[in-house]
Amino acid sequence: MLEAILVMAFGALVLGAALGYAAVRFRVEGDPLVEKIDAILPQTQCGQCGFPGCKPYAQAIAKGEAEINQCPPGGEEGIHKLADLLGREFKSLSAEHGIEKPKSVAVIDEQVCIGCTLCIQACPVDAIVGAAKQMHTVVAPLCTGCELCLPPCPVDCISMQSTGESVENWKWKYPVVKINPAQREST
Amino acid sequence: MTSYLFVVLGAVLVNNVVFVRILGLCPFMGVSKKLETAVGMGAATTFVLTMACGASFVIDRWLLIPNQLEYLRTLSFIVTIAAIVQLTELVIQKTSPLLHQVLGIYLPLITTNCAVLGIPLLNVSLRHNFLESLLFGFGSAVGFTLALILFAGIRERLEAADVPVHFRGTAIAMITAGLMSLAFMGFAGLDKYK
Amino acid sequence: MSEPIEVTHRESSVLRISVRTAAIMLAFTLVFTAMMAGTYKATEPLVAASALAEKLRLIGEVLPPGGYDNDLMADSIILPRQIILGLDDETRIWRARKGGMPVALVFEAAALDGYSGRISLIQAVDADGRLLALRVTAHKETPGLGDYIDPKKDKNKTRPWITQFSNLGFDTVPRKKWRVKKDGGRFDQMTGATISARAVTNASGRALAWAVEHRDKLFALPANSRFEESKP
Amino acid sequence: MSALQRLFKFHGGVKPAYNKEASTGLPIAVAPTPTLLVIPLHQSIGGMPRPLVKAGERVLKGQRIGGADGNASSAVHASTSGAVVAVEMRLMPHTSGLSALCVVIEPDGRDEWIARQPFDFRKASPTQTRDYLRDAGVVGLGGAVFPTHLKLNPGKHGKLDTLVLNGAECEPFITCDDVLMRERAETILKGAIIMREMLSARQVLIGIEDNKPEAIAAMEIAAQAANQAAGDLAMQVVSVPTRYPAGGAKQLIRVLTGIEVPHGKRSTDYGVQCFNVGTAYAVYEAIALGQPLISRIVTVAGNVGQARNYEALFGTPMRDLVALCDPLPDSDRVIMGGPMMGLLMPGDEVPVVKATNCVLVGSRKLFPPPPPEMPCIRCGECAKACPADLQPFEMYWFSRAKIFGKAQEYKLFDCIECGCCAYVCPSHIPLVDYYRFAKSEIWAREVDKEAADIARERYEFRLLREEREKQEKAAKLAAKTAAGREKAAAAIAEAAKPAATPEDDTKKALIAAALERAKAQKEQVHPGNVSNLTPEQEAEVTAIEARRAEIREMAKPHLRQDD
Amino acid sequence: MNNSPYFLKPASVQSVMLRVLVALLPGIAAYVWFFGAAILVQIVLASVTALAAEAVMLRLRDKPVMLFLSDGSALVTAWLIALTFPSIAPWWLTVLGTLLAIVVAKHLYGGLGQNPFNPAMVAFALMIVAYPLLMSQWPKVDATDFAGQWEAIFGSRQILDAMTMATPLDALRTVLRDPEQRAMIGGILGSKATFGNVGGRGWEWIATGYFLGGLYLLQQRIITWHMPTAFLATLFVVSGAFALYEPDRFAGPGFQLFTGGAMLAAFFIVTDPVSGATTPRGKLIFAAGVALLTWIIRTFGAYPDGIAFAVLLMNIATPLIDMYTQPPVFGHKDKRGDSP
Amino acid sequence: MSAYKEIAWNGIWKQNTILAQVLGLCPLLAVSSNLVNAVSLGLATIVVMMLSNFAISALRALIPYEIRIPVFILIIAALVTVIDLAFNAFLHDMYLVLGIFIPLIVTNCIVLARVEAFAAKNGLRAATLDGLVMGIGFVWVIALLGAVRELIGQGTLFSGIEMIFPTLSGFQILPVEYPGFLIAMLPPGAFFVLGLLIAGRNWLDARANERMREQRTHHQVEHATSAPA
Ligand SMILES: Cc1cc2nc3c(=O)[nH]c(=O)nc-3n(C[C@H](O)[C@H](O)[C@H](O)COP(=O)(O)O)c2cc1C
Ligand SMILES: Cc1cc2nc3c(=O)[nH]c(=O)nc-3n(C[C@H](O)[C@H](O)[C@H](O)COP(=O)(O)O)c2cc1C
Ligand SMILES: Cc1cc2nc3c(=O)[nH]c(=O)nc-3n(C[C@H](O)[C@H](O)[C@H](O)COP(=O)(O)O)c2cc1C
Ligand SMILES: Cc1cc2nc3c(=O)[nH]c(=O)nc-3n(C[C@H](O)[C@H](O)[C@H](O)CO)c2cc1C
Ligand code: SF4
Ligand code: SF4
Ligand code: SF4
Ligand code: SF4
Ligand code: FES
Repeated sequence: MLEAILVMAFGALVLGAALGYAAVRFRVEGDPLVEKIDAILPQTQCGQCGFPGCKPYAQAIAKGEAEINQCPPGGEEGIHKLADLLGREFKSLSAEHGIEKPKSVAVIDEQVCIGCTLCIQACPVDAIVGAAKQMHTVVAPLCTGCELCLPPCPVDCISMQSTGESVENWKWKYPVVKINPAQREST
Repeated sequence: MTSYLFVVLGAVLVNNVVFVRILGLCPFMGVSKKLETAVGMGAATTFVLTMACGASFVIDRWLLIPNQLEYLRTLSFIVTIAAIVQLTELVIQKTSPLLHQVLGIYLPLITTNCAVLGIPLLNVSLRHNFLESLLFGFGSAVGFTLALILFAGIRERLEAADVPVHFRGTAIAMITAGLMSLAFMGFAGLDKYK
Repeated sequence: MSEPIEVTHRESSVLRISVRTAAIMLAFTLVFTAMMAGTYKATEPLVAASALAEKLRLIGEVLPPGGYDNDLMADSIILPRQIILGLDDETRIWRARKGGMPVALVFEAAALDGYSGRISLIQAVDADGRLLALRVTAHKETPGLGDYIDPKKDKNKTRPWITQFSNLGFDTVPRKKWRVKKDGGRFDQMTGATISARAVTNASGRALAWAVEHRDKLFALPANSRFEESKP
Repeated sequence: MSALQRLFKFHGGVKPAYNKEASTGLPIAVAPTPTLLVIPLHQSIGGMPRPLVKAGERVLKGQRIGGADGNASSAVHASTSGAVVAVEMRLMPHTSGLSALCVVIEPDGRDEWIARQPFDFRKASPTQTRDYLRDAGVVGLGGAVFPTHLKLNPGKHGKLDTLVLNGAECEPFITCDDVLMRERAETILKGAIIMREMLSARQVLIGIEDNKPEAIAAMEIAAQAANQAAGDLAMQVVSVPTRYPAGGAKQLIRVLTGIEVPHGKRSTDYGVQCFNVGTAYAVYEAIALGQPLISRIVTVAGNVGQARNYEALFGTPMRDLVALCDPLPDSDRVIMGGPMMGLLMPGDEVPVVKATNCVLVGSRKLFPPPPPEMPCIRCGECAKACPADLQPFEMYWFSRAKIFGKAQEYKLFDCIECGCCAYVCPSHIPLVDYYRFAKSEIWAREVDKEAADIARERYEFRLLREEREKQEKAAKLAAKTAAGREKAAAAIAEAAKPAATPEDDTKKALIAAALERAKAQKEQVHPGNVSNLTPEQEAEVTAIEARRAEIREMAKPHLRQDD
Repeated sequence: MNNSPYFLKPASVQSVMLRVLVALLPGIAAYVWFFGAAILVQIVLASVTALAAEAVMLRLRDKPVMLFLSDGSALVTAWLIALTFPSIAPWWLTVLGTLLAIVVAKHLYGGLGQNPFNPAMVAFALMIVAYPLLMSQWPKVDATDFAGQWEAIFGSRQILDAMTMATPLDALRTVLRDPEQRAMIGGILGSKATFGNVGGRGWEWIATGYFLGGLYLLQQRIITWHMPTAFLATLFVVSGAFALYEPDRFAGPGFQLFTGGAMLAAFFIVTDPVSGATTPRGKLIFAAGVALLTWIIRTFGAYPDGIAFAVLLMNIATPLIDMYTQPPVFGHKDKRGDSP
Repeated sequence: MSAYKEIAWNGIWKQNTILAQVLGLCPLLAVSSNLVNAVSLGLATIVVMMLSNFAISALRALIPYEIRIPVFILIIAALVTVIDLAFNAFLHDMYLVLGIFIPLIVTNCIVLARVEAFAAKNGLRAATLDGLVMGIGFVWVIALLGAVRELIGQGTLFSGIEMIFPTLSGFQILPVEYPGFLIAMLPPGAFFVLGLLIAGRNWLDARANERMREQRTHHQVEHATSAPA
């Protein structure tokens, strides 16, 4: 009995001291995982995931506090990438956070706009230019299509227009296959 | 000399930890989705398991047996292993940040690998001497790594296969593991040949 | 869980933290080791008794209790490692006597060449050099294939395979015929699992031969002494 | 002569039925000018040319109607004289069936040229010559329509070893180069001489597949004449084994010189450059005759009664060409190019463009629908056929499952889309379609990723600004309660003045660079709705930008903490 | 309407598989000649089971049944199963093996073209592990009594002893392993010299049949030279070297190549395009690996013929072999396939 | 659902250690070649899980974060050893059957996973319940696995029960002539059967989802038709 306690006590002292020392000395600062997750998120900054932007959502995923299927703009594609990165199982997009929509940009009806600047304040990427009491304009290539500027507009002059197909951005379609359904789509 | 070779080869192929001894399955299933991570996990496990075998041999031979404390074996082994993992992390972080970047994330996962306790215990029951213990630990870990890497290779290909819906993911991975262990049964008897 | 501690880390010195964790670790270890050690001490006699009972039960399987009248546990000798018997540990040989006359030797042996390695045996050899009975005490043979060597698993309940060795000696089955039929001997094997049967048969043959060779010396040695191979 | 040339082999390739005889029976004919020409502005690789004419204007034949947008672009010209009816979106000769900006010209029948002047390239600097060719709209006529002036640059060594003229014409049905070589060999070589001088090439190798003996003979005679005139042996006609795709630039270069030009590398760095024979012809016309590129030889073949080569003006509807050749009644499609690589046209009204080497009329009988696609059995036939030494089935395996990263690991972008793999596949898998799909998805993703990066930078910047503003407000408030307005200003100045340390500076520089990049990107993609602003609006925008710049300055000290 | 290319070479999976079946015929003919018609019964049993299982699985997985049934791949699997199982195995053994091959090894992975393991070899390995006895009762040479064989397959197996014998491979192993018999190679292999009796009487002729079929496959360019050559050469060299070293303990290359499933494996089994390596270097490594493992398992292992396990073991390594033996892509030759 | 009910449902189905979390595979596969062994190990595991969850939940306030893992392991290992010794002393017959499995429980990652993920953060009652139901989740899976493997492997159920209850004996379910299917009893069989079980769970889950979706759309339709009125 005494030997047992002595032997174990000796071990415990050594280990405890070493571990305590290690824990303090080598605590890992920062989290590269967040950066990796953030790199996958589409940066629409729309908040549909339930977090105020993509970075906070990335932090939540890294901490294990959020599921990976809450970002509608990222779509199934994004979820697959997150699942790969984190080694989790794929889950289809959570319906309560919205649905995948074709990419679109905001357009301000210049006739109606009263120049209230409310949309400028709402836009997370500063894609709207204009000043108080002047007509505002959306800089289309900067607009992420987050729709955050729609609700604040007092005269409802902002609408979303889908960015159509042109010869430049046209994509070859998935070959029409009768036998092998698209792997990822059917899950 | 050849007997040492047999210890290693036997542990790698004939009595493969995963397929024959059925140890270390959780990381085997969990960390084999990508080849890259499988290699990292394998390397980290190899290091830790070899260390663990050496350390547990010393503890068993010099502390437990002389004091007739064999009943503390499980306890002292596993606590030692947990500490080795954390200390390893400390050491490589200090000495080789590069290695730490590669292996760091796998180290905490290793302690969830029951092979890390199982192999040192097997060492005791197989009455290995110190060198044999080390080699057995090393061989088993190499066997684990081999299994993990081969499995990851297949899983990367399987990911694109037209597997029936309900079997996608873990289910087909299990069946694949079954077929792999079937294949490893082909090695049966090799360790008895003299 | 991590937040509250992080704050403390910033301020306290590394040394203090180390000492503190070491102390807590020590406390836990002391408590739980004490608990274990206590349990161990408390159960030690019971465990020893159980182990003894188990031994007796096994002996009982190969040697009917009615056949002897001495205290087997007291009348035993130490058998150092015997390679020939497949034993790599010290074991004991129990000597059964009736009215002081030697009746039987009970000892362990092992076949190392089973399909899945070691098969442990216990057997009783009577004073005339006959194998009274043989039992498998531990094995790892394939369930459903090689495990018929254990009568509990043998599908033939009326005449389990292992009982065919009972009461045989080299007088009835010559040493050369003490093999499975497949190897030209006298004992049956289950087709498809010859290896297990061959291992047990050959090991029992070796054990019997060894017992026959040394039986006089074995009976003669004083209790609790060590058996030493006499060098010819 | 060709016997002297040591030939190399390229891996893979296939031998489909050639079907070339039908269209070589008759000489080149000039296709009649149609009633309406639809000339797309974007006809070559590179930037989209700006329209230089408006509806209602009159244009002359050869007049520039689309100006090159930057150097990596090529001009477009009116194919005949007439009135510009419209500058509008019209259906493009492109599989997508989408429209793009076209200049629609109603010919006046007078075919009145602009003033044509030969260009003395020997007097001009190389850059001037290249600019001239760019404005003459000369692009590769071998199919890829890459601006020729960009390729006529000898690269870092200032001279080349070999200029390869590509007369292989390996695609079935197509014979436009064949007849051009038969009928106008001398002119082609005159063009080649100009190119050779511009590139300072030691020798000119003219590769022709050995199933075109007439063309080889004609070119051989012309080459000898040219060599005699020059007094050297620089021009050599080499007959190469007939095997598709021997005409692929990389394959032909490999066969003639043994050099393999890797994907993404300039062939001039390896001492060779390759041009189509038609391109050489066009160069001659542009330089020696002052005629911009307004027409080309087009093979009309396939499901027609009389296949033939026509010299057609750009903008001629394909329908008009097809009509000249007695199309058979069961024709059901028009393909631009050959059966291996050609593009399915959305209709037969699309115009002939610089890339149109062939108008192939198809039918169910001629090109039956492929049998149902089976799974890949990894038989390796495709790998045996692939001239790029790829593993097509691996690229397919991952493209099909949309695991694009893996597909790229198998060098998806080295695939030249020659179609050999799909041609031989026993499982009838439309392999090339999978590669096209995967490639365009990957490109789209790059674009998305760039957009996301910009959005991230802007968002983080905005957060910073908001934080800054909050502090500013707080400071103001504090200052107000504490003392007068002057002091508040001082407080702001205090807060804005960072304790700059050396390591901060590098960080700052990095961030500034990032912001700079974002700005540059923004300018590059200058949108219409910004460029069309009224002066007042522009002033507003400038003001806002100025404010932003200010805030950016103020935010700098905080970047460190946040990181 | 489809995109380019607009016309295709006339080739199909079906014609590939049919030619593989044709190539098996010479071997089957020799089999019937020496061991009786039982093998034909097994082929029918396996074929019917395979087609039925395939149809059911296709139905369950919602795939076009007729299209896939007619591709012939299930038949190839079935025939190979029949040819590797003992021809007098009880009917249910063949049926069970085929069922597991088609359902587990093939369709759970997505069917044709997707299976990482060779289905026929999965069947063999599963069955030899589960029923080692039944899987090692082979008919006696020249015992071509069909009624008796029929009885063995469908009826009682009491009569078996009269008609079975150990295969040469089995005989060699058992006898060589028993230290007390002190047997030598020379004494074990039969006596009636035919072909030189290199692989056991009868067996060498079947192997020759497979060899001829294999040449046909090569001529038809269905398989490439890499796999058969690497397989046979490796087996030859390894067994040859050991036989030279200790001729009494190790059988020579003639025996190894012409006995058991070696020839069948060389041309029909290692060459399975789906589960084997695909790059030229990969094919060499794969087939050489199978040969080496086969020899090791035959010589030192617990199972009579190691081919099935060897194939499965190399199947496991196939993705990695393929990955690391990519031929250099056009223009990337000096860098061994790495893009600059 | 009440908190306790949810804990129970999680343990038994939704977060099932084996089918959902894929943890604790080694003892599961190694010891499930027949029903009796499987259930025995399962029961022993329940006991350990309950006790360790209880102990750690009770002591959690005292355990510093950085050495929590070694301390957890210490506690679990100590508990397992105590249980092992107790079995040996007081339930010797049972020990002979279970004996070799009990030390295996230490290496079962489920125990540590639950301790870390649940017991260290929850109250006594919830933690003990969690240990119980997680254990039950483990038991039913291992029992099912054991039953299937034993039945397919040798056509019996409960063979070997006489070692625990000498008066009982196993059942021959399939006819005695059934040749058995050895694979089922060997490691490959363990993987196969578990793979099938997981696929079965996927199927059930998919079906339940389908049902729920149907119900919801049904609901919505009803809603929509009644709304305009
Ligand atoms: C199933 C499971 C088993 C674990 N087993 C161990 C173990 O045996 N030893 C150990 O130190 N940690 C073990 N852990 C803890 C984690 O691996 C890891 O140490 C923890 O999550 C974070 O580690 P940290 O101490 O570095 O913060 C286990 C965790 C899980 C989920
Ligand atoms: C998975 C497996 C397990 C086996 N287990 C045993 C066993 O436990 N005991 C045994 O004697 N043979 C076992 N064998 C069979 C041997 O490999 C060998 O075939 C047999 O013992 C030879 O017997 P025979 O000479 O009667 O055919 C097993 C075979 C396999 C495939
Ligand atoms: C598969 C393939 C086949 C080609 N065949 C020809 C051909 O037969 N003749 C030709 O001039 N260009 C052919 N090309 C285009 C050449 O690769 C290359 O673009 C052209 O020769 C360059 O000359 P250019 O710039 O003058 O067009 C082919 C390209 C590919 C990818
Ligand atoms: C040359 C060749 C060899 C084949 N060998 C096998 C074989 O060994 N085993 C098998 O199950 N199928 C074989 N097949 C058939 C087919 O490839 C196999 O069923 C697939 O593995 C099923 O996906 C072969 C086919 C060909 C063309
Ligand atoms: S939902 Fe919106 S804010 Fe959230 S991660 Fe996706 S894009 Fe970013
Ligand atoms: S303009 Fe509107 S839709 Fe576009 S990014 Fe800004 S807030 Fe979002
Ligand atoms: S040719 Fe077709 S079936 Fe053969 S490997 Fe290539 S893609 Fe697969
Ligand atoms: S299309 Fe691409 S992959 Fe196919 S053969 Fe041509 S180059 Fe190779
Ligand atoms: S129980 Fe999880 S690794 Fe063994």
